[in-house]
Amino acid sequence: MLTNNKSNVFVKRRVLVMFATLLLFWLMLQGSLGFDVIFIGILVAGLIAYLYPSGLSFFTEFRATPEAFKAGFRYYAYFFKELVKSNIRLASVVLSPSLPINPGIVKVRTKLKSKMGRLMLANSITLTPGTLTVELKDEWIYVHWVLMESDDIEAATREIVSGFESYLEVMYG
Amino acid sequence: MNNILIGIAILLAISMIGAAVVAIRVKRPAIAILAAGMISLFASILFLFLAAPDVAMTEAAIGSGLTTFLFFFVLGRVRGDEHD
Amino acid sequence: MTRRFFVVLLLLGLIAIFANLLFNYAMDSELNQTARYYAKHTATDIGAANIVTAIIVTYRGLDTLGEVTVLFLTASIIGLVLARSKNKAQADAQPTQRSNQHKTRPFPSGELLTTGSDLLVPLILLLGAYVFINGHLTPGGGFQGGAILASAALLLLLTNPSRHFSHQLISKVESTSGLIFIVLGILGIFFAGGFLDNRLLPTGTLGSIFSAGIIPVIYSFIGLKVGAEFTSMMINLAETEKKQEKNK
Amino acid sequence: MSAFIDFLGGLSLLAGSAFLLFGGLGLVRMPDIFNRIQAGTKTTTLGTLLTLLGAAMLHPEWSLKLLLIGVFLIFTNPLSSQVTACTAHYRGIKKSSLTKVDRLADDESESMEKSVSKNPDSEHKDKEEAEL
Amino acid sequence: MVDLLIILAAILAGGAFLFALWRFLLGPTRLDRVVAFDVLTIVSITFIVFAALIEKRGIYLDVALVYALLSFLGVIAIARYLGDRF
Amino acid sequence: MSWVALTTGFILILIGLYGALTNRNILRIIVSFSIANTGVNLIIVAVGYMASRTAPILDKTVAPTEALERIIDPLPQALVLTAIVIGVGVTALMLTYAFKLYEVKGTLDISSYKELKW
Repeated sequence: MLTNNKSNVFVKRRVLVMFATLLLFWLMLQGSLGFDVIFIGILVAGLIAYLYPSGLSFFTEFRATPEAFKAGFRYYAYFFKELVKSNIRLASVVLSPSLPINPGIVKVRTKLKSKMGRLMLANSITLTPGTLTVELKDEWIYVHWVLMESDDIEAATREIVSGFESYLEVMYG
Repeated sequence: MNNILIGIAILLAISMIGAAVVAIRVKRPAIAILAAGMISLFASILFLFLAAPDVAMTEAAIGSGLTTFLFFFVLGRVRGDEHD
Repeated sequence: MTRRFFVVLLLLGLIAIFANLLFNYAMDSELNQTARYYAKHTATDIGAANIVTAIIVTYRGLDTLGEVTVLFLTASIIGLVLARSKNKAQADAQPTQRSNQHKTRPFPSGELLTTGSDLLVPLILLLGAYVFINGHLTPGGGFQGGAILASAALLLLLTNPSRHFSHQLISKVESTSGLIFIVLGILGIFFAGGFLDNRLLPTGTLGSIFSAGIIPVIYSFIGLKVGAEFTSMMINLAETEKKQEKNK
Repeated sequence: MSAFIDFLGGLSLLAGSAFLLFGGLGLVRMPDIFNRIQAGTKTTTLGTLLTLLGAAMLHPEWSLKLLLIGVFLIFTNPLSSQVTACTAHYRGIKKSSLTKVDRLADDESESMEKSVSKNPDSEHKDKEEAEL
Repeated sequence: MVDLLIILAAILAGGAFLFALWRFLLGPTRLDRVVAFDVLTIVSITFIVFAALIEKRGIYLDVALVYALLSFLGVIAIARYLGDRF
Repeated sequence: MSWVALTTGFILILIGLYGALTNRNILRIIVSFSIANTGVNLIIVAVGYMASRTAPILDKTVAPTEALERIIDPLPQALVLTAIVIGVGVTALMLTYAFKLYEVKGTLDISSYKELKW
């Protein structure tokens, strides 16, 4: 009985978060804050959140603590820094005539359990230094690495995953 | 400034014609379908350059997923008949 | 060989016609009479910022009604044609259990695609709703929005091809919105200028979301109807079974 | 001041297009499919994001819509690359000779030996090479 | 000045388009062509942004929104077909 | 601009017709038809285009009073919009029949469909 009640609360919270995110997106799409816009936005967002309860949003499993928000900001700063760095490295590889690549598919471990956190981790890996998520299975991520430095699991985990994981663990768990 | 749009339009036109030739000459049907989808996506940008954003949006919404998916579904059902 | 020769001959004739058309083509420098009427009167009479929408929903609303009917017929015919093959496939399914024996390699789990589609489907639905509710202000409208709504169903189908959709819900949405479309059109005869007249509601100020009379309402229902029709087409195709390979 | 911001926006557009060009170059030069996906997905994402940033600097009133385009892009682009890479690995497309390790294939063949007695790997690779 | 920068940027984007097109027309395997298709659609979003900048119409960006959110469906459809899922 | 679109449309129609008439696989014929369909739509929109004018949508940049001088002909766009949506319906119907034919005969090669040949 207790667990049932708890899961019900969980579902309710999830739907509510979904609704809020969709409303935010709706206001961004419209670009105005008139009464009519908000009225129709509430209608549409409520309908979608009600009809598709298994949907995820960016804040579904977000822990709404101050640390999480701080980690979120630091995560995005780190992410964009790494994105630019990876692009410059890849551009230098592409432009150099000898094409100095050393590709390989390595296996790394992740501690994240929440769906959103895993998705964000995989996306971050795909978009940053010379790495591409090939497959995500249980706690293992298989990563294609253009400039492979080592194929040892622990070393590769330290090199690829830990930077993002430390922030995402605080944010999503 | 307008010449830039015309230049891009010519580029798109060349790629559409190239994709059409690929679509009727290539051996694998999957690539033919992909090329047809590409033609419809680039046609949508050409519609936008012709000052018809409504048509561009229709073509983008339909050509991006729906048509390609219908073709691939039927192709997957008749997979044994791939060679021609 | 003769066939290819005739094809080339036909195409040469077409090339001659097309070249003639192309070299005699002169771009208009002024709008023709119909277009001038639309440009002058849309903002004051209809109150819609998007003139294409005004033409589709009001000036040529009957065309749209016909088009929606054609789409409905297409979706029904597809359902009808495929209904028999679905039953037959189910009947055939139990005796010959076709396992994937030649496919021993495990297929990727696709956890990322599942999570990603859970994230993206609400956003796609929201974008579709935005497109058809703002059909009278921005590019877009019921047909585009309907196609985007169907794309959300398409993403779900891609994630899990054997997913079960509720046929009842889809056909209910489809028929209800079609009915409301026609009822709104008929109400226009009694309370406004004629069939599908948009001045059933006040036209409002140009550029706000509650403007252009009944156009946003009609376009929303057209969007739902078109989305339901495309979705039912895809689902009918997806629920067919793969043919048994007997000759192998 | 606004002229300076406009100039910065133009520079951002130029930088974005340059990254797109590097991505295209990488797509042509890289030796096998995984490396091509790498070149294709990263540089195009950053390139398009920079282009959107430049457009937002030139026309600040569009910035909300441009931000939304960027968010959608960040979430859809890696997804399609990941599905493509996964499919490429599943079909056993030949990797370039520079590739030293492939843990995924190792793990798969290991689990295969446990569950299935037949050896399916060679058959699949032959099929793909015949298809080229 | 800004106009010149936009023109240069459009030329560079056109170069990227041509490279991807080359890979699409000649790519050895089918999946190479799929990757080239992916890159081509993303470069097209840049083209839409350029069109909006040059014509100075913000409403053109709605098309870019549809592109950004839906253009990956075609790639996933063919990837799933090649992965024997249909 | 409209020259480019018109030429492309004509070439796409020609290529599509050639493909539809010379290919033997029904799926290929449907692909060729959809290419020709795109070409026709392109031509109709290109005919309505006028140089140095903009899209028929009124907002801050195009006030309703100056619409007469600034917008292009909206009618071809409305026609093409419906034509595209109907085109998808037609393609889906053709694909359904192709699937049905394959179920009956087990092949999609048109040379094996000779019941109506005389």
